[in-house]
Amino acid sequence: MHLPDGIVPVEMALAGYACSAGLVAVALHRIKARPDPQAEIPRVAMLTTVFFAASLAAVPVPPTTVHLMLAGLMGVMLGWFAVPAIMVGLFLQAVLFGHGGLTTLGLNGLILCLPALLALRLWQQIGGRWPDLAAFGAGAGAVVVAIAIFAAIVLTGLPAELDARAERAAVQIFALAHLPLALAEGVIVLVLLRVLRRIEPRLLPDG
Amino acid sequence: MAETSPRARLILALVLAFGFAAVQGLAVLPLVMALAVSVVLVFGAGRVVLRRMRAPMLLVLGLTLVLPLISGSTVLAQIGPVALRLEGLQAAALIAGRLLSIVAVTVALLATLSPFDLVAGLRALRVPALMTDLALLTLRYLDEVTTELRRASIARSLRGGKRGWRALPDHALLLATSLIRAQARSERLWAAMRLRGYGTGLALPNSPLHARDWAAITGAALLALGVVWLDRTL
Amino acid sequence: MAGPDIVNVLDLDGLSVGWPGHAPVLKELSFALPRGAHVGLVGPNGAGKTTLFHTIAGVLRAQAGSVRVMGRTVLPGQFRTETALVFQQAEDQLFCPTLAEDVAFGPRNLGLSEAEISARARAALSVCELTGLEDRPVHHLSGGEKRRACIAGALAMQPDLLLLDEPSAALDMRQRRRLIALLAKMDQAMLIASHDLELVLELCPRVIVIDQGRVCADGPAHEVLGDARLMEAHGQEVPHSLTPHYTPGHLHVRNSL
Amino acid sequence: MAGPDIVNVLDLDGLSVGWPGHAPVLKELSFALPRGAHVGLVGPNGAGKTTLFHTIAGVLRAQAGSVRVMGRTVLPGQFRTETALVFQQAEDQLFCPTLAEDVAFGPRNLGLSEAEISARARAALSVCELTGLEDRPVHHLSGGEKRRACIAGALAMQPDLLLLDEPSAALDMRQRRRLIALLAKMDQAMLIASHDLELVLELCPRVIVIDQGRVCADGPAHEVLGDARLMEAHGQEVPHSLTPHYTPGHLHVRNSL
Ligand SMILES: Nc1ncnc2c1ncn2[C@@H]1O[C@H](COP(=O)(O)OP(=O)(O)OP(=O)(O)O)[C@@H](O)[C@H]1O
Ligand SMILES: Nc1ncnc2c1ncn2[C@@H]1O[C@H](COP(=O)(O)OP(=O)(O)OP(=O)(O)O)[C@@H](O)[C@H]1O
Ligand SMILES: [Mg+2]
Ligand SMILES: [Mg+2]
Repeated sequence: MHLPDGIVPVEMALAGYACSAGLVAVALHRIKARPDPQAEIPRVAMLTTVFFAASLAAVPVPPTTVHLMLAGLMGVMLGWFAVPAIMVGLFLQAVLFGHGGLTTLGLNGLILCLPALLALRLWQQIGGRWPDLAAFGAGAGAVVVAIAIFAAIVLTGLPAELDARAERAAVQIFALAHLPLALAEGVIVLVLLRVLRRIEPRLLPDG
Repeated sequence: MAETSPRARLILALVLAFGFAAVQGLAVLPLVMALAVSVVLVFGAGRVVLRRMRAPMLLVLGLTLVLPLISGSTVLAQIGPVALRLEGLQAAALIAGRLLSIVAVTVALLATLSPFDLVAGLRALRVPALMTDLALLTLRYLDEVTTELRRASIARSLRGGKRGWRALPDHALLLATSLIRAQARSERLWAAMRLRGYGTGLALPNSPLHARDWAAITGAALLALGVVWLDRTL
Repeated sequence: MAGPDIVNVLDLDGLSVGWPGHAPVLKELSFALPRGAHVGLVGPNGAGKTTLFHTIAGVLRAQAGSVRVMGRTVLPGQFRTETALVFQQAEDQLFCPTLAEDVAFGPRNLGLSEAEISARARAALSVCELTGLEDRPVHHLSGGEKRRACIAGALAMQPDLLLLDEPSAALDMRQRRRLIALLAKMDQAMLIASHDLELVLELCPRVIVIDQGRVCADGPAHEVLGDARLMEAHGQEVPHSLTPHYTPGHLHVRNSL
Repeated sequence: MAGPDIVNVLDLDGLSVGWPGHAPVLKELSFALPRGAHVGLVGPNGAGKTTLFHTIAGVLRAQAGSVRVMGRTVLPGQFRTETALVFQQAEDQLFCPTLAEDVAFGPRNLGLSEAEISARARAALSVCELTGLEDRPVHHLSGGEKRRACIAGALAMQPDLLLLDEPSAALDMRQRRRLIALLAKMDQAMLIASHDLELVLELCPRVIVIDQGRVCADGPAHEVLGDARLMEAHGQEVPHSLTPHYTPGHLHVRNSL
């Protein structure tokens, strides 16, 4: 779910850069306020590497395979560090693998960072009382929110002459096509956080 | 031009990409594409670009098949319920031209660098050290983690692991194991970094921009502005 | 040592294999393993030992020749439960939260009943002397325990052929000794790839040397490993226990190499 | 072997250390290393060898007693360039993109000039026989090259004390032999923790045995490692090269252990 170059008007791409830069600035500010931010770099980097590697591998969701997005999980596990981690991941993907694009880096950042932060919020709010619900919600919800943002950007950006009926149909097909991904991520995050809570709670932020 | 510094290449790529993205009319599109081709040739990246063009080409093909059918009011041809429309065709051509030109330029300028030079370039552009260190460590360990995940998934299959959607929980287990190991590894990594005096970041210090870099940047900025100006006046 | 069967557990016949997009690593490999045979596989880094194991396990596709396990040809992508592979990297192989779950993973996928699953897991754990650690998270096991946990996971599948890739890597003396004792009493056919020649010598009456993807020697362990010229030629050394020493003086000579 | 100095490179005095929130691992450890001494550190898994190295390097805090390097007390968190630590896990220690950058990382943090940095890096690479691989990404090095790269990174700091944790782990015969030759010709003081007793025997005239955090023996390598009772008691074995063998028959006896 990466927005490629050239689809949306340049104003939107620039606005995306501005919003993402703002988000990164807020995140870095939050991170600097932590006791020893530098000591956390190796941990964040190693976890990010795992997320990156895992999202490159295909996971079976019949009838096809999908690539996980993992934005919700990153939000839960990395906290505000998720924002710089996602931006770095997107940049590397755009340049090294050709997923996404250089001009749309800002927009793609929003598509993933906002869901990650929402997932973090959800986990912090209800993770203590209903951890399974929060985990599924963080995983599946992040995908749903990302799809929503993606669709909104594409619809605003596409040529104005597009007729409304076709527009609605396209959005519906697109959302339906991604429903399995949302469910798959929900299940994965649910199982994963359960395992971590059981055997390595140190890895989880205080939920 | 192959010696252009990473930092200058990043600026060039951004300036040209945004210049191309700003094009709204079909008139300057041939010029934009010609510019993209010349950048590819000047940086001697023809083969890399061709290889990396496959995925964008598919996307463009999809767009040109769909947009002319669903978008616009001027019908050019009608076969049964399917109508080919002018505005859709124009929109498709515009998007395709911009997309391919931007991808060609970014690939030619950036994908030919070693990933590590690329990050050094980012550092020189004052991207925060926290992010460039994340990028460097991620690049450094990506291969290893990918191999580990692949091995674990083979081990799972060899022990009769399920297929299809019932394998999803197993994938969560593999991922959890991987994260636990990443945590342990990061503790060792931090000790190693500290013992060798880690302080200001992993990326190399700035190398200054040479006259050649400045010339290239100025040239690219003028070209991008020229393209946008032509596009708005024509 | 071999049973009264006619079939070999493993048959390699003119096998050539390579990693996708690379030149072949194994070239026209042929040998067979009778039932219950313990065979050592020795060779320098990059000789193709791990590649061979991946091929036998059905991960890689043979470019020429064939691999048969229990008389049936191995097809890539078709994972056969008769073969169990223990990787060099124990961590990669233990992906379930606790030891008990990990060992039960294989049997559960075979569709056995709960009672059978737990019986098999218990048996495997006790053979590997891991009883009592069932509920330990896998990543809190020591190196030697992890290695034995991998073997227990393999044994729980009740395989006919056990492939062990560097089983003694990263173990201390005591754990290594324990592992040797454990492997020595197993009666499955076994192929053991290792740089630890003393271990090979103790466990395997027969040794195969491969280098650059070809079989360079195949014979009784003492003859093969004791042949200084052969060992030297393939980046190995004659194990200390096969060379007579009377004085410790040789050490200083060696040191100045 | 020791220089004309009065100072020891390393002085441990009644040292007790534990991991935060755990019981002490090392208990009242005392020994000293003169300049240029190569000393082996032997003991079973969990004996506390790695813990000791982390303490000497200033990662862990002493609960009692003191560690002095070059006569100055080591304070935790204080980055001392006299000590260089080579971990068992080579991968985790090579965190820079290319070999050249990794080796130059330490000197760069010392605030040297570019010329000095590259001179030091070149010298370290050439001692470790890595010249020509400078621009290789670290993850494309082989196991033996990675290990030597770690040592080069340590040498580039020009340390007085080199701490090596399991230097021969995961190396094949040829690489191990090369490593031994490399270490034998170094004149820094060295503490080598290893389960590879043959390596210890070849490199270290003096050996210290620790078990459960205490020094159990400290003396000439041949005496300590040749003492079967002592070795047995601490989960080790007398290395093969110190036991005379005449016939290969003993193997079968061993096998039935
Ligand atoms: N995933 C891979 N992709 C491509 N080539 C590979 C891969 N794994 C191994 N090779 C190549 O195959 C050859 C044989 O490697 P293999 O790992 O089988 O050797 P080995 O005998 O197991 O060595 P070692 O003793 O180091 O484990 C080597 O040249 C190696 O570069
Ligand atoms: N990060 C840690 N946190 C808590 N305890 C630890 C940690 N690392 C080691 N320990 C404990 O300290 C003790 C000594 O471990 P250490 O790693 O020093 O042993 P070692 O002699 O290096 O063993 P090995 O031969 O396996 O490397 C062990 O009981 C271990 O459980
Ligand atoms: Mg191997
Ligand atoms: Mg240790």
